[in-house]
Amino acid sequence: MAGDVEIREVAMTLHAQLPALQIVVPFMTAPLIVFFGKRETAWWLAFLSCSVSLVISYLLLMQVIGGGFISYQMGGWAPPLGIEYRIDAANGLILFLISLVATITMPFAYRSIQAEITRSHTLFYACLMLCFTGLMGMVITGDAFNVFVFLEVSSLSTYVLVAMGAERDKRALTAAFDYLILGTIGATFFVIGIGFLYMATGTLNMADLADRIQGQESSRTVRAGFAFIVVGLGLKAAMVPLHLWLPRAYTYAPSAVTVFLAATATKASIYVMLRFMFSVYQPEFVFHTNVLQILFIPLALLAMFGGSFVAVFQTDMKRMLAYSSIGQIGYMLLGIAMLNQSGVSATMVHMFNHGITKAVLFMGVGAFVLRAGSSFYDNIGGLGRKMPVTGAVIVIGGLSLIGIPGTAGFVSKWLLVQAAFENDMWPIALLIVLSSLLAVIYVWRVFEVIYLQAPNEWSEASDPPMTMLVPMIILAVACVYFGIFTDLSLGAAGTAAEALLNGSFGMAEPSLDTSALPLDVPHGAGDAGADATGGDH
Amino acid sequence: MIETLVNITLFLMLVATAIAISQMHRLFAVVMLSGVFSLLTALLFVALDAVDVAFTEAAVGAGISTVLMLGTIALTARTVKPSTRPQTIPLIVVFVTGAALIYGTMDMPNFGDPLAPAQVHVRPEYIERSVEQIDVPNIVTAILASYRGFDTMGETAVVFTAGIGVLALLSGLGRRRRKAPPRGPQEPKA
Amino acid sequence: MIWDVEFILGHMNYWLFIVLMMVGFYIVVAKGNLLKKIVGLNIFQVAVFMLYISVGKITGGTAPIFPADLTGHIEYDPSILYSNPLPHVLILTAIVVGVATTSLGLALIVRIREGFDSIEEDELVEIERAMMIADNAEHGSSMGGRA
Amino acid sequence: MINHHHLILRVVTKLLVGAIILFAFYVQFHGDFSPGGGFQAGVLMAAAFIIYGLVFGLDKTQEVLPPWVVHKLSALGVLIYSGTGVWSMMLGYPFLDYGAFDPGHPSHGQHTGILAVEAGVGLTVAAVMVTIYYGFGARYPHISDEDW
Repeated sequence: MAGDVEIREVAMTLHAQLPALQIVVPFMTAPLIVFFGKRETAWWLAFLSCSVSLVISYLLLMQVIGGGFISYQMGGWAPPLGIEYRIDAANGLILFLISLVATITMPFAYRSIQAEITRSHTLFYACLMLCFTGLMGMVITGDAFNVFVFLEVSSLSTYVLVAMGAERDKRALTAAFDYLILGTIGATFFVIGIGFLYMATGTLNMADLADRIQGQESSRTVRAGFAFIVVGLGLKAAMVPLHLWLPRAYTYAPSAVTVFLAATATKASIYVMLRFMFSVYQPEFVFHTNVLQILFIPLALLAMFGGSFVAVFQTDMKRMLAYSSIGQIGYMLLGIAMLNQSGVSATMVHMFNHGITKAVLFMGVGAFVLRAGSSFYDNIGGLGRKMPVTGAVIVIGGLSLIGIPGTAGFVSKWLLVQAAFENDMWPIALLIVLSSLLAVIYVWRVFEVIYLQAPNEWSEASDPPMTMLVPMIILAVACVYFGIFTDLSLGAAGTAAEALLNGSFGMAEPSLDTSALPLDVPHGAGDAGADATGGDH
Repeated sequence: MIETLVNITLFLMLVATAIAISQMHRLFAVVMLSGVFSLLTALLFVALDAVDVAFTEAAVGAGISTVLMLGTIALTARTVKPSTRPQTIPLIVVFVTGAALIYGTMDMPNFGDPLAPAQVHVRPEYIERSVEQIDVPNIVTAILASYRGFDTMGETAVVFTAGIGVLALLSGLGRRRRKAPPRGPQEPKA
Repeated sequence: MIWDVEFILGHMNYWLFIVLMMVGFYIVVAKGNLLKKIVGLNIFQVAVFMLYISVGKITGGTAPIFPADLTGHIEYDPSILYSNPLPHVLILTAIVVGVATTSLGLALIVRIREGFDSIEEDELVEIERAMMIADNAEHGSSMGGRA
Repeated sequence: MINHHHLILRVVTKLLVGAIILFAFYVQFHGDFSPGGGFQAGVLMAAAFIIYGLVFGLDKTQEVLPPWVVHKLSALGVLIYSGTGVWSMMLGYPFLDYGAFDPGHPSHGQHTGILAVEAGVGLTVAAVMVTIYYGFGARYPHISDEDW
């Protein structure tokens, strides 16, 4: 019996440590990779730790999907003093998306990177792990400054990853440099915003900030802080007037990096933006600030039409998809600008679905690059016939990108249209449908190129090796699965939107939700002031 | 009053340095002035009671950054070529940003106000509790390494990322090998 | 808001830092030399750091280090006014992030110089435009589009 | 050519390097009491090697401190920091809760923890700064010494 109890206690402890492990596992992988310095070990370590992260994020998502939140206190210090991790349905979903994409990208990256980069593979995996850690860290944390630190971890490693494409095309270097300048300006704007908030409130914890901002909605410091945070994160999320870094960075980065970044990086930034808009600044603040709606809707429409329009005229499939991403970010912003629950939940679903869809498509491009050496349309002509599985996967991804019923892309666009109707904005609903027509054009061009053109006679292309094929198939199946079975994505997104729009749970009444707390925070964490708590172990 | 005077003097020197940097064409002078800028900044930080920050800024800004920039000049170019870029859009961006910042300052508490929100909310708890909880004289160290130790771990990761990045871009991971032959560059013949 | 002397003196510091910030920001966005951009970025960031540090300053306060006696024993003395240590901690972190960004940017500049033989943005844009036109000529003709 | 000139510089450097390293250690371990800590100490430590490298040449420095050692050290520093946190987790406490190291006397545990993580920071920063210097130094200089 005693042994039984002990085992349960250990399990309980491990269970309670999950939020920290979520970050610590990938965090420690990067130095381990560099420490061992072997290419094979590096890949195995990276893949293993991504899988562990995926399992952890799934466990966390299952705990919070019904509502409520998990709080974890780093160093055992209670929040306003220490750093808090706070997981609710919203970031649980994003954590799951990021770790899912990372895990699936790893096997794909193995061969793709071998083909595209000749040296420094070990460093590549270390960088990818740091990027992954940074994105997860900025999504999971409940501390405003900690967001900045992990944002920078992910940004710096992204610059390196993009620059690694320089072996194929030296323009990757200038793309990385431009991204470095713009990204750092964005991060600095974000820091200015946090500084303003700190001046007005004296705290950095997001929940505490939310409590203290209430009642000072008219403070100009708080308002200016809002503007700087939104612009800073907007730069990172490639919101339309601030998107200039994205097409070149995605085009010239190695294929595997593009897969990972396109599916995760902008989503993490948009999530953090959502969190600041609705959890830190209360919805009332945002709703009163109609400026947001007046500003965001035109920008979102500009992104949707501009991005898609430019995508139509590309001759490089990778670059075309990059422009299409700018358009898709427009849909997400449109959901935010609806300022109602269905809009926000449409944004959440679209982040998830578009992440999967874009990952599939960029993987297909990666397979073409592996076989044809580039992704220009005239080089990949007819490859769909020579590489049947890759072609089929791209067709599924493309249909999902357009939003054909039965695919994941349809679900999120449908929700978006519904949200627009809820706001009585039927012209916008119409525009959403119209912009999808542009998507039909650019996706059709790809189909035309890969199926209807005659393949190069010299080309002996065939489907890529299994390590690349299996990830593509899994994601393509997911595209269809989440188009038909919407329980997980819609359920989580609904709870997430509710959690976001209800504002944070606040600092003042953390006990309110204790019943929903699925776990006890380990001892010693409860009260930062109690010196003796450490002794009762 | 004397503090205000010191601050304003230091500040005027900083602005002069910054403007000089923007106008210089010799990169060597630019780099040296940026070192000077960092030293002046360090002085200002001392005047504002932030001794740890001053120490770091002096070591990093005037030390490491300057050495790296000199190295970069040696590998790239020594002078700036005159630019013909239109300056209107940058100026507009800068003025809009500046205006937003000034707007934000309007409701800020006065400089040095002991009753500002930032001074009355979390700060006293750090100062009062750290004696018994951590028992370290330097409160900055106590917060840096313990209360917000997780931030510092992230900071270490950032430094590590930079190291990996420079390795990936410039040299590659070293193994136990090679009696360093003079590594030739892939220099284009200029 | 009262436009009196106290308000102006109390906010003077912030405005001064904002001027400095904008000089740095201007160098980043307006200057074409890549190294100068990095220096400008540093100035911009350092000015933001000053803003943070000035938030922590309390008039009549002192550096946040407790005086220790010879045995290393420290005691909290409420009569001493300490400036706010939290902004110092944040800025220590931010300075480190700044130098990491700088070194990465400089490494990129070195590589750009090797690849393009220039570190002037104007020239780089020209070179890239030429490359883009070459790409279009090679790949675009069959599709009638442009890259 | 570097080796035949600058006699004064070389002698002074030899004297300075030791002093800088000593000061770096002081800053590292005295960070609890006075300004300073792992980061500043790391930068100083790196500065000692960089000065040595500037005066005696990169090859000489790399004989003392080969690149592969530096790379492993930079990773080791991060591992020490996060390992401290993992250790506290294994003792059943939250991540980075130094109270775990001496449950009977938490502030002692805090001292242990701070010492450990500061060592990690110092190691990583010093190693990374040296790495970056090696990276730049190993490139062929475009401008010769006389051009300055």
